[in-house]
Amino acid sequence: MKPSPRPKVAVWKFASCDGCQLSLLDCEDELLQLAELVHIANFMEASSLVDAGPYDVSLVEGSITTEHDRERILDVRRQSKYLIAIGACATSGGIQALRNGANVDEFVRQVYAHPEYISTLRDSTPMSAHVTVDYELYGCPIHKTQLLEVIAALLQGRKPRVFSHSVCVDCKLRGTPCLTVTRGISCLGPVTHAGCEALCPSYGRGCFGCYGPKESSNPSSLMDRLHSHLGAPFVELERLLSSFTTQAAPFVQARKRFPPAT
Amino acid sequence: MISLGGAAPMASDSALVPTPYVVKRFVCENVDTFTLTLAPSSGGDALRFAPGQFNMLYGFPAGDVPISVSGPTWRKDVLIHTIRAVGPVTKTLAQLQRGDSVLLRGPFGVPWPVEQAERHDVLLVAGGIGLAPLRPVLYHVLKHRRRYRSLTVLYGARTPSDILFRQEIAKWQARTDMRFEVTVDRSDADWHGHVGVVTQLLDRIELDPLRTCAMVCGPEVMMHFARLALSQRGVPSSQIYLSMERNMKCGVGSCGHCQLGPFFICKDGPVFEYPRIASVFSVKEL
Amino acid sequence: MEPAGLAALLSALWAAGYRVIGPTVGDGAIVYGEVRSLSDLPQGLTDQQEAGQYRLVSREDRALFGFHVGPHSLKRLLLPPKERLFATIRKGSALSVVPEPIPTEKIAFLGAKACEIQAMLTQDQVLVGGAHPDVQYLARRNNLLIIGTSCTSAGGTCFCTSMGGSPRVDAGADLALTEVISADAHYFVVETKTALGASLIEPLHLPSASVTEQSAAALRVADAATQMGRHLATDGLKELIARSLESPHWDSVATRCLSCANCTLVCPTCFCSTVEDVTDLAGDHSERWRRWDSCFHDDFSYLHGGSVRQSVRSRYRQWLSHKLSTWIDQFGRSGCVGCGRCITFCPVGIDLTAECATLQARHS
Amino acid sequence: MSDANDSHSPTESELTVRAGAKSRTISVDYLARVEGEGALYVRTRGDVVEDVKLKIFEPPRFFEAFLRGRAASEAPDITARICGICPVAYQMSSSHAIERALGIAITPTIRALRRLLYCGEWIESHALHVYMLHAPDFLGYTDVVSLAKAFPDVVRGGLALKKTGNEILRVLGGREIHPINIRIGGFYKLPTVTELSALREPLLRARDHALATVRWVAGFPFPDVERDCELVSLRHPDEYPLNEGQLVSSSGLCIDPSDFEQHFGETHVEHSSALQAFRRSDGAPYLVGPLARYNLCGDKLPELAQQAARDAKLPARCRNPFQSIIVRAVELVFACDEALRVISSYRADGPPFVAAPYRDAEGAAITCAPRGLLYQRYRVNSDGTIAECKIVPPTAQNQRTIEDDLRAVVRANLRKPQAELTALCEQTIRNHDPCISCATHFLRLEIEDDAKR
Ligand SMILES: Cc1cc2nc3c(=O)[nH]c(=O)nc-3n(C[C@H](O)[C@H](O)[C@H](O)COP(=O)(O)OP(=O)(O)OC[C@H]3O[C@@H](n4cnc5c(N)ncnc54)[C@H](O)[C@@H]3O)c2cc1C
Ligand code: SF4
Ligand code: SF4
Ligand code: SF4
Repeated sequence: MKPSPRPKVAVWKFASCDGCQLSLLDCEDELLQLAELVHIANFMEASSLVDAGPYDVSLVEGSITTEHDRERILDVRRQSKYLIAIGACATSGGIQALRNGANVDEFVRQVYAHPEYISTLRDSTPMSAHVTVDYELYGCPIHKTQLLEVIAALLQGRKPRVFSHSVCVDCKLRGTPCLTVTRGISCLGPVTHAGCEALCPSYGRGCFGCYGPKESSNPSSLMDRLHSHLGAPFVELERLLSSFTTQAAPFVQARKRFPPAT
Repeated sequence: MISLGGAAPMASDSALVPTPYVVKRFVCENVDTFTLTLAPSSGGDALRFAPGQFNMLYGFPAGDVPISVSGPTWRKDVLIHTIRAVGPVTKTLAQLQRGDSVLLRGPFGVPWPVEQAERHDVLLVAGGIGLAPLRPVLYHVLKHRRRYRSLTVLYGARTPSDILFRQEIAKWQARTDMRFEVTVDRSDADWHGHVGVVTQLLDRIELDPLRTCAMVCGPEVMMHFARLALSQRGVPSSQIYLSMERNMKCGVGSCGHCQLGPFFICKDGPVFEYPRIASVFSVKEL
Repeated sequence: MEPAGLAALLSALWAAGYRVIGPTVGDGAIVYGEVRSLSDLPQGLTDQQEAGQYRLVSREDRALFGFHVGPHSLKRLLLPPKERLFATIRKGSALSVVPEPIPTEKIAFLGAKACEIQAMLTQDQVLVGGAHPDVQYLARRNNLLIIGTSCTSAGGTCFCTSMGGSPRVDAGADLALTEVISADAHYFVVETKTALGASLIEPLHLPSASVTEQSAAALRVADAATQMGRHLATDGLKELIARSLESPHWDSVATRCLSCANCTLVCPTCFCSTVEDVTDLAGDHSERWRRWDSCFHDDFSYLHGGSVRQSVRSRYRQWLSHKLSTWIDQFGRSGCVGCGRCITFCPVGIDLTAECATLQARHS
Repeated sequence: MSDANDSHSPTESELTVRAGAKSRTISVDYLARVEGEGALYVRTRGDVVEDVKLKIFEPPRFFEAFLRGRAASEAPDITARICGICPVAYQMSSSHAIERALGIAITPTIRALRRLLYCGEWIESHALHVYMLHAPDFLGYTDVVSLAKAFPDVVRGGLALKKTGNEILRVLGGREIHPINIRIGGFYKLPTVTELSALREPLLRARDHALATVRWVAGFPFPDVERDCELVSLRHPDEYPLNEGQLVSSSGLCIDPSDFEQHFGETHVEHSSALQAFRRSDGAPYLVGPLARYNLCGDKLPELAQQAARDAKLPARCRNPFQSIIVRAVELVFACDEALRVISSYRADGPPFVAAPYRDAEGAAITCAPRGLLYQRYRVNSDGTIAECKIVPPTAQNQRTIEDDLRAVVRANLRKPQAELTALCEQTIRNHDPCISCATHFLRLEIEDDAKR
């Protein structure tokens, strides 16, 4: 097989908590090897060395919330062969998308003494709303082994082992008994994208959906059940579906079916 | 009840564990299709197979996929596969060079009915990469030419540049004891042959329906229309054979992926006599 | 046999080099784990099951096996959720393959219910009954000793009798116990089913069960057969399902079904798996792992260009029709043993017996 | 050290030089802020440094606004998302504040585990800063990868140390970033003794490496700088502060954390989407973080850490911000040592969490994030929702002090060439490990010399 030159990798940050790109620095065992396999050409959090684009791979964290960022992502896209959106912010707008639909001006006034200094867009939007995204890695935050897996798969030209099925599958693999069925705990596992290895249920708490919806997610049916069978109030279910991937389409859809809050 | 016990199984007995093979020859057939000639890394004979059977070829480290054997059954030293690079695994295989290793498991599956077809007119209908799994039948019939009546191959490719095995086809077309027709979906300036889908060729050939044994391999829609046309021409369903495709992970009927109604394509197929699958063949999303 | 006898059997098994696995209490359910002493067993506990609901509750007595089935099944042991098949090493252009060693651990499973054993026999057929037996499974199976316990009550979602089964443990077990508990007695009627089972019981010098004891045990098992929480009318069901592939009823299930795969993963007979190749960063070393998969997954039916079963309708249809119809074509028996797990552990309480009844009402 | 100027698009530089509106000092009720991207702006006229701005560009994310109406039980999960580098700090301050509102008293087991959890975050965060972000400054490398070529053992040990911190977070919290096992009143699930004991060996090695690191960084070349400003920290009578204590300052303040807002205010300036804090009595800036903690609570460090500081010739009163790297290394020794202490006395007894009914009430708390104190105040409703909240993170508190540091550094080094001065300024900012993301590797120095115009 033909040896290929070291791919040039860049890491970009938009509105976010830094957690997803920190995952890369949290790969303590692999970091130095990774730096040999790829040329980390632009990673502000880790290095003051900046090589100009174009880049083979751009890892993009965060959501678009300002006009300036909207222009910046276009530029990143132009410079990148592969653009990988990492984390809930970059793939669904993140927690800051709770402002979508709310009165942003009011939010600004609540938080800042000088609203006129703040320039922000009405909505927090994912990368895919602005540019073509080659791959999306879910999670708030992403799982570092999945990030390594995606990078390795890209290097080796194979399909990453990242699955779009439910969190339940990982509970079953681990052997964790279902929290909803055995203890009546509200859990978003059945409608949430796998990736965390069913973490929360293994600690005895219901999934709150931080990896966003699974493929063919059907939260409406689950919400009906949690409400009618476990007596979960709609306000609580509304909050459950409005957290770290609040703008993910199936969650938005399911919320629309709730009766208006009284 | 299943009999358990007996001699303790060996890890290497597993049909799920592949054997290393080495690439002896790599031939580009066209822009996305190539032919690999593989010999066991440990020396010795390659696996025996029957026309229509497939192997699970492992393009390291991407994974393994089912690929039919496209070479002649009598080559003891090598296995020949013709592959279209469409996705991660086949693209990894496409990167191989002479001397590289691949891993292989097989052969698996039910072969084409070359024995039942004896004393029949043999009609092979191929679409795209579907010619590769049928090529061993062609070799077999030509080698045992006298056991068969007429031999006709109808082959459809997307464009002239997609046509596989060009030189071989020219030789086959030059023979008097067989007929080989090629058609393309879209022609170009240099093409003087048929244009149109492969089923149109079916309407143009003469058939002795009751004595015809038809073997069809290609995309599902193409097989659907070919089967319809053959039935309309009076070929009995039981003399029409199709080769089915589904996702496969194990190749031996234990992973569940390739089910089509009651069948495991990997072990009950891929080649099916049409009546066996008639009730499930066109059910959507089955 | 008194509980003390069971304790002696337990120590004898450990002493003979068996790892004993059986019912234990964990995370609010009866799950399978190591059993070192009788106190590891779910004494005095049982489960109440309904569609989408399982609760661990106290019994009035101190029965050790007074439960039905829980979230785990024997397939965890025989076809583990994740298992390595082989490793591949690349040196230059050469690849070498290192197969995973054959498992040798001897396991004794204590407390297998009749449906659990039926399910195991069903999986045997799939995994080692064909031309290419699964060597890992076969080895584990050969190393497994089974001590079954007949059910003396039936759970809210049980319907083994509909599936030709019975609460009584029979073929497939090495030893079969029936627990009898009353105000003044607590004993087990033991039947030896294999020579291996007999060889374990012999050294314990148990008194033989009296006729009264035997009939007390039989009575309780017979009682259980009348208490099934669910029923499935299997007459003509296979054909009905095969005829109803285009039924609008599948659409109705699809509005409720989450395609979460819980039903398939808790089912003791569902055997579908996938493989994944785990590589190091540099790509010189890879491992092939097999793990449970499900026909409810989008990529399960992936072919170049897209999945064959994109709609949830077609995925549920695949599951149900495989369980109850095409499995019979493939293996001459149903893929369902009536344990009810899929009903209990569906987060939205979809009940295959109810779905079949609707289908039957609609199409026959 | 390379000049990062090329990496900026024209739009950004326009933003940076955009004329500023006059700033005014106003205290605000609701805040939301994040660490984020920063830029540095300095204006001089001749020898006079006219303007220094540490600009924080991070787009606003409005946490305080959307926390209103959420369930109080969600606060630890939601506030964690303010910062991926110190999520535990957010989870701890929010939990303590809400527990105070509800009158929840946690058990000694939960208290000890929270200290352990915090140690994990300190180890992870300090190791990140010491090896990956700060040390390269002193030795002239661009990053940890190039540093590793010259000091392979130090870096490998440092990565192992960092991993050990993460491992604590993983066992106790479920994962390293945004742990999921933390709830109001304690934990969802207590770890087993076996799980914690497994951390012992790596922690012993980590502590050794931390000790070696103190010696290593003590040998770095430090510019001779003395900065005199108000230092503020928590102080606890019995231990080095993490979750509890009185709020104390170098000028003698000693108050309950819930009185924080009476003594400290915040203002909004144009060049920052983070709010800047000040002392109310005189409007002066102040400093929080390792240097403040060490100066105010150094006597509470375990003997091993105190000894390491003495061996490193770190004075008990250290006012050189460049030496904060030594302080961080000493705190690493402390965190490993403290983690070992908690683990060795751990019994998995008591409930995993303590609960209490909701009521209309208010509570505030301060805990020690690696970068300094993190204040949170909540008013909760009896239906369990949040009526109002306020969050003051460490970086906002340090922002003005950092600007003052910069002013001093620029004034003393005006003659240095641009690249060198840029590097020095960047280092000055990194001294405080501000959590503006990119840890200020993103900074650009713009020196506008009015006299030359
Ligand atoms: C019996 C049989 C014989 C075949 N013979 C040939 C042949 O001779 N020549 C040829 O070019 N092609 C043949 N195919 C088709 C070939 O298997 C697919 O083109 C191939 O699987 C594509 O894999 P990929 O990774 O390159 O691309 P993609 O289709 O993009 O696949 C992505 C991933 O999906 C999975 N996947 C997709 N399709 C399949 C499948 N059918 N089986 C298993 N996994 C799958 C794999 O894990 C693969 O890595 C045959 C298929 C079958 C079933
Ligand atoms: S269980 Fe759910 S909320 Fe918890 S980590 Fe996984 S996806 Fe996130
Ligand atoms: S289909 Fe349901 S009832 Fe039948 S064996 Fe499987 S889990 Fe049990
Ligand atoms: S039937 Fe129930 S358990 Fe099965 S996939 Fe659908 S929702 Fe999940």
